[in-house]
Amino acid sequence: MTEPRQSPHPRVSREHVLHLLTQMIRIRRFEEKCAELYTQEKIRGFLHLYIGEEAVATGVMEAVEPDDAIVATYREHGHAIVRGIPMTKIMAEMYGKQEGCSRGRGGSMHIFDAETRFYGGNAIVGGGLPLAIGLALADKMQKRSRVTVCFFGEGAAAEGEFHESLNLAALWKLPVLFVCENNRYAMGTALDRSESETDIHKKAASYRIEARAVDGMNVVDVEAAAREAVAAVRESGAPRFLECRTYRFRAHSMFDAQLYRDKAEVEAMREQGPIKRLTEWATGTHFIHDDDLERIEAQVAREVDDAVAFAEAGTWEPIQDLTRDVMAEGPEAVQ
Amino acid sequence: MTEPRQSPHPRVSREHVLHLLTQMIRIRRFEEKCAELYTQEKIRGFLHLYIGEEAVATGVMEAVEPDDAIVATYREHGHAIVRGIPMTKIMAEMYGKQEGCSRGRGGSMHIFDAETRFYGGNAIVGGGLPLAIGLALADKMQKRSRVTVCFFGEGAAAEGEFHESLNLAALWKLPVLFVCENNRYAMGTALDRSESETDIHKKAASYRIEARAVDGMNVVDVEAAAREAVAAVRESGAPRFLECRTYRFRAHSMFDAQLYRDKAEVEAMREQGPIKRLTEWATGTHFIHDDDLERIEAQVAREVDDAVAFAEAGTWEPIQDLTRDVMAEGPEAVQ
Amino acid sequence: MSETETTYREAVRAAIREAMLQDERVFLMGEDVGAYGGCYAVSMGLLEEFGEERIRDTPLSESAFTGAGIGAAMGGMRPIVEVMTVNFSLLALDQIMNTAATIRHMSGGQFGVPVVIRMATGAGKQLAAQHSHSLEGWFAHIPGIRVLAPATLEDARGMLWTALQDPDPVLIFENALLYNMKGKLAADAGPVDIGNAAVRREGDQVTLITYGGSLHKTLQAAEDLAEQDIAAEVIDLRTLRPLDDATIMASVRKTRRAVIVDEGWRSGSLSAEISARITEQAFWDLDAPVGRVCSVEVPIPYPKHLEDAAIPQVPGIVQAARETLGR
Amino acid sequence: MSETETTYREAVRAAIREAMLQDERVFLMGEDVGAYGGCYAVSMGLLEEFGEERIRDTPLSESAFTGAGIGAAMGGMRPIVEVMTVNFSLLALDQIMNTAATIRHMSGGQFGVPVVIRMATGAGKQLAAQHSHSLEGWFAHIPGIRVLAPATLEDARGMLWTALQDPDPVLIFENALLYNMKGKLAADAGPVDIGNAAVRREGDQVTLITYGGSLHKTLQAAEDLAEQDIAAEVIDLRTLRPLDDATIMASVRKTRRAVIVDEGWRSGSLSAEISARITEQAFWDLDAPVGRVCSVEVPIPYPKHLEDAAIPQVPGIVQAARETLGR
Ligand SMILES: Cc1ncc(C[n+]2csc(CCOP(=O)(O)OP(=O)(O)O)c2C)c(N)n1
Ligand SMILES: Cc1ncc(C[n+]2csc(CCOP(=O)(O)OP(=O)(O)O)c2C)c(N)n1
Ligand SMILES: [Mg+2]
Ligand SMILES: [Mg+2]
Repeated sequence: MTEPRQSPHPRVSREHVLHLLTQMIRIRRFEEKCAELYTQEKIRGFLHLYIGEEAVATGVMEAVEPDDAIVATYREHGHAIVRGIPMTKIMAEMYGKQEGCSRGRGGSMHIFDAETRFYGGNAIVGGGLPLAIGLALADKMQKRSRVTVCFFGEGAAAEGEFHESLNLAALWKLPVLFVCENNRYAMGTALDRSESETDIHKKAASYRIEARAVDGMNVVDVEAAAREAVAAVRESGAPRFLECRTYRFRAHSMFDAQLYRDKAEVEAMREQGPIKRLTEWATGTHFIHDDDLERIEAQVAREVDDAVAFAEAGTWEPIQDLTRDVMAEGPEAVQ
Repeated sequence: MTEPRQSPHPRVSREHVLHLLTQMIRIRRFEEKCAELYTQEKIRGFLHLYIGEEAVATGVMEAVEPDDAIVATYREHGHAIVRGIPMTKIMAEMYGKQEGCSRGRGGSMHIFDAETRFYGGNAIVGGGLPLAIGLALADKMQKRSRVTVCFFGEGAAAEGEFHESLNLAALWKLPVLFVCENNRYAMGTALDRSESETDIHKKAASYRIEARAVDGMNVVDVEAAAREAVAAVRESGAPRFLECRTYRFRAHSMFDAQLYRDKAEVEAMREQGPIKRLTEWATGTHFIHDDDLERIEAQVAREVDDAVAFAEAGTWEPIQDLTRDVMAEGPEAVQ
Repeated sequence: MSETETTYREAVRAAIREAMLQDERVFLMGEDVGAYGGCYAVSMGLLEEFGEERIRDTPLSESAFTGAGIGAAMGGMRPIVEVMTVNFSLLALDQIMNTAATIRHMSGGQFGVPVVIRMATGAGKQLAAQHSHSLEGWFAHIPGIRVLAPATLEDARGMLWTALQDPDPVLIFENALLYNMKGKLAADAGPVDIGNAAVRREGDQVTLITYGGSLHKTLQAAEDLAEQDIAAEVIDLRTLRPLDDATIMASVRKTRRAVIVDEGWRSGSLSAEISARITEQAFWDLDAPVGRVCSVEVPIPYPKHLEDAAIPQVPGIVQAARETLGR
Repeated sequence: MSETETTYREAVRAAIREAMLQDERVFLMGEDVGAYGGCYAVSMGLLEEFGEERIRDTPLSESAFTGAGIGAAMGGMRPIVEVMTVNFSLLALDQIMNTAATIRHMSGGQFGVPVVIRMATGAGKQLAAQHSHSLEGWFAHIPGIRVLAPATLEDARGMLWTALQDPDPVLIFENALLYNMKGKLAADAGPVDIGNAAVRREGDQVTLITYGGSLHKTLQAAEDLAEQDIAAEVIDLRTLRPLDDATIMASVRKTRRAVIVDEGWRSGSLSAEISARITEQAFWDLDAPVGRVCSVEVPIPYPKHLEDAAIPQVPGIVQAARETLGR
């Protein structure tokens, strides 16, 4: 993190600070609960926590409209929550219950939601980028001024699909905002062990895409940068690139011994955690108070509890439905 | 071709000019004969002519040592010829005769030659780049100071493998010289219709690879640039990137109506043809004379005639050998 | 009904043209489909008629533009993605298998991918090892997609529209050797069903099952067999996924003998699946083991005599059919 | 002979370690093989022992690093490329099929590609649609490569070295569910042949043919069948390409009945090829149609009950075996 530590923008309203804080705390507490449920074997498979990176999804999502599209990765609980998918449906999905937003079939890595135009939950690294290109192409061809926001990790920047997709977006002038969540590691591979040019946003120049890096631990900065970028995309129809420098506090997934980084590094980053920083600044300036925090925590705790209760009460999809939706059925289908 | 038209470097010896001219004429006459043989159906399948681009292979090949490796594309007759594979064996390959350098199995697109370390003849666009990375990696790991020269068209720059390979080469500091033969078209797709950034060599910056563009119609310039680049690669062990701006005078392959470009454009480029330019300069300055040219042409005509005779006299591989070499056989093989 | 003389190439072009005219959500995208006119000249003239937006040339980026087709389909368009040839489709396979084929199921039915992906396939043009794959039967392994192999002018003309109506991804494989095939087509030829195999020739002594480029060789073999007083029935699968078991089994139960002709490499080709299904569903009706005529398991070589030896040919089909009859 | 208690994971690691020690041309390369220790902890500790050059972490660039392995093999090294899991191998398939598998033949025998490409495969860990593929049987379609599926500790320990001696590309598929499998291994366990299938259990009433992750379920099914007085023979294919027909047919001729158990999606799985071959080579010896127990043709869902329902399980195998006996 070479970026200087910036303080949150002073011109945000109290309500907005409370809102941003609430969003980040919703993600944090939801995921802490998920980690707990994982040890209880309520949640299985892979579980990739976003803890530490909440400012990115939170800040970016402030900038998008309801009919914009979101394409995310397997580390997408946070994005789903702040996008507005009910936590109940997300938690039910984590359990694999049919009340989940993907009918329970996807689990943690495959959150989909048509209502909020949430296009996954894509678990092949780099695989979401072409999809985002296509969604934006459809908007362009249908002359809709919607924006597609595509999240991916810095590890994805090494994939060929990153290169091909950025070129297409710029060549065809497509309304995509690329958001690189640079948390410095791809599983156990540190950025400088996977990229000869570690300034990821500089790569956008190869495609003549305007790009910038922002302190991804500062939600206010992320929001400001995202607002500017989304407005530019919507206005020009052309792509933009935003690198958010952030950090993952937890293991890559639940099977990670974290041999590849120092505990001290993690601790130091925790000190700059997005929730901690915003809280300290806003309470330090008496912008918000301890009872605000208590209220938020209580409200989020209820939301998480409700989500767990909903998931627990959920039902398993009957086995006879296993092959349903492999292909369309019913009137839609073609013989 | 935005590059200013430069005149060949004045400090080349007469012998060397004659040599370069001979090499380019060898390619030219060989391919003109191939085109003729194609209409006679002696050569079949795809035939991609290098006519107009001879300065690139000729200039670059001057810079490499016998134990360096060459990786080329399906438009590789020129490279094979100036690399030193006997024209007889190349022509037999074009015919599909077993006296051909690939036993006749590959034809025009798949010239291979172990003796000169010529690793194809790769017909999947972009597919040769990872191969080149691997050859260079082997050299590095075995502490040999060999260079791998990898040729590809500007169309390949859009492929994911371009991106992945350049990053690997730089990240691992591998001795590869990437030579982009920018002939402005990928089949019928003009460069500005396939790349948002049309200055291909600029893309190398994304990987921190040193790069430059050179007038690919000027063999002396190409040679100078290649010598500098190969020396740097051999010295540093790190990759370099050379964009050679050139032009294909003929159709992409024998099935191309060339609807995508003006005849006038082609004519204008022919005026700057690499053979024409070198000849005009060298005769204009009385550096070489008409009888030199006549001698070269006569000698090349004999070489081409011999190659055709060799190919004609060649034999077909027996059908019972069809499955030979799918896997290794004999003592090498594993049961 | 009036007929016109046409070619397979023109039939595909007419189908694309009609789809573009009928539905403005349809567009064609791929390498050299526009300015060049298509690597096999299928889309020649369409750029002039429909413009660059809808006849969209792409860079050499198979994965991204196939994925873009998938995304555009999810975004409400009806893209026809042309992956020049099957040989390059491996670069797009991740998008096809991991995105297009999975999204409906893994999203719990929320999203579908109504994309059509066309590509040329097959050997026979002396294009050597990297340009001669026949992988359509191999693609048919993937759940969540439909795989078509039009072998006739009617199907070249009619399958595309039906495929575009399909809410799921459809892959259409056009055997490159067929593009020049001439024949007559009804002036009002239009959409055809894509759910059934077709009996292209009736017979009651042996069933020859095939698809795509091998159909015409198989029909020729049936002709040759007829001269030897063997009445072969020829089934054109048309759709490789899902397979039309009913048509296959009805024929095999009648003839009690079957040979599958498949240009794919033998091991793991579609012919294996068909043989296995016949065993499962009609074993007790068989009078002879099911035969297979496939490509030799070798990268296809350039010289004509070797290429011919590598892929199914009429004499081999005749011989395999005779063997099932013990002749 | 002394034995040690070990796991499949440790056996693979021991094999890699031994190869690195014995032959300095050998190196391991792939995503997270080094600092992370391997996504399934297979290479844990090797970075410390052998250093970054030889335990080489790669960026997320499946196509380029697989291609780099191919090139390095041609350049005289003996790379072991780890493509984390089969699910990501589609991104490297062009390099495997169009380069590694073709170069020896299309260069007229001048160049060979002695690379080993390892990957984890299989479902069963609730990883959902994009992380649960079983494609090893599908890869076995490709001429020019060898495909291995070690299912036992001995094979996990012994196949790698033999594969590294092979002058051609060898793909090794390790079923991810096996990594934790415990058992005893001879202290001097070493290289094993990779040319033959193994009879893992003898029996004379029905032959159960399988490989990889399904071997243990199949052995369990054979055990259950024994309790029902049915003597099943179990064949572990070990090598999926080329198939060892001799071992299969010898068993089927003895038992006259066969069931193939294959975790691949049913249509076009390796089971189809084996069924077709049995039909071709042993039709007259069969007393019942060849049966198949495969995965349901569906993107594998996340919930355990649905995933279990999607892939072969012991009761299904038992039932299929009984059916061949008319019980
Ligand atoms: C194509 C592909 N290769 C490998 C993997 C396995 N894998 C899952 S996440 C991951 C690291 C990705 O890192 P990054 O893009 O930085 O995202 P982060 O996990 O840090 O959010 C890897 C290697 C995968 N899912 N897809
Ligand atoms: C992956 C792949 N896609 C498509 C093709 C078909 N194709 C062959 S050459 C070519 C154009 C390549 O252009 P460029 O790289 O500029 O090389 P040039 O032919 O101009 O020398 C195309 C599209 C191919 N061979 N491989
Ligand atoms: Mg990361
Ligand atoms: Mg070009």
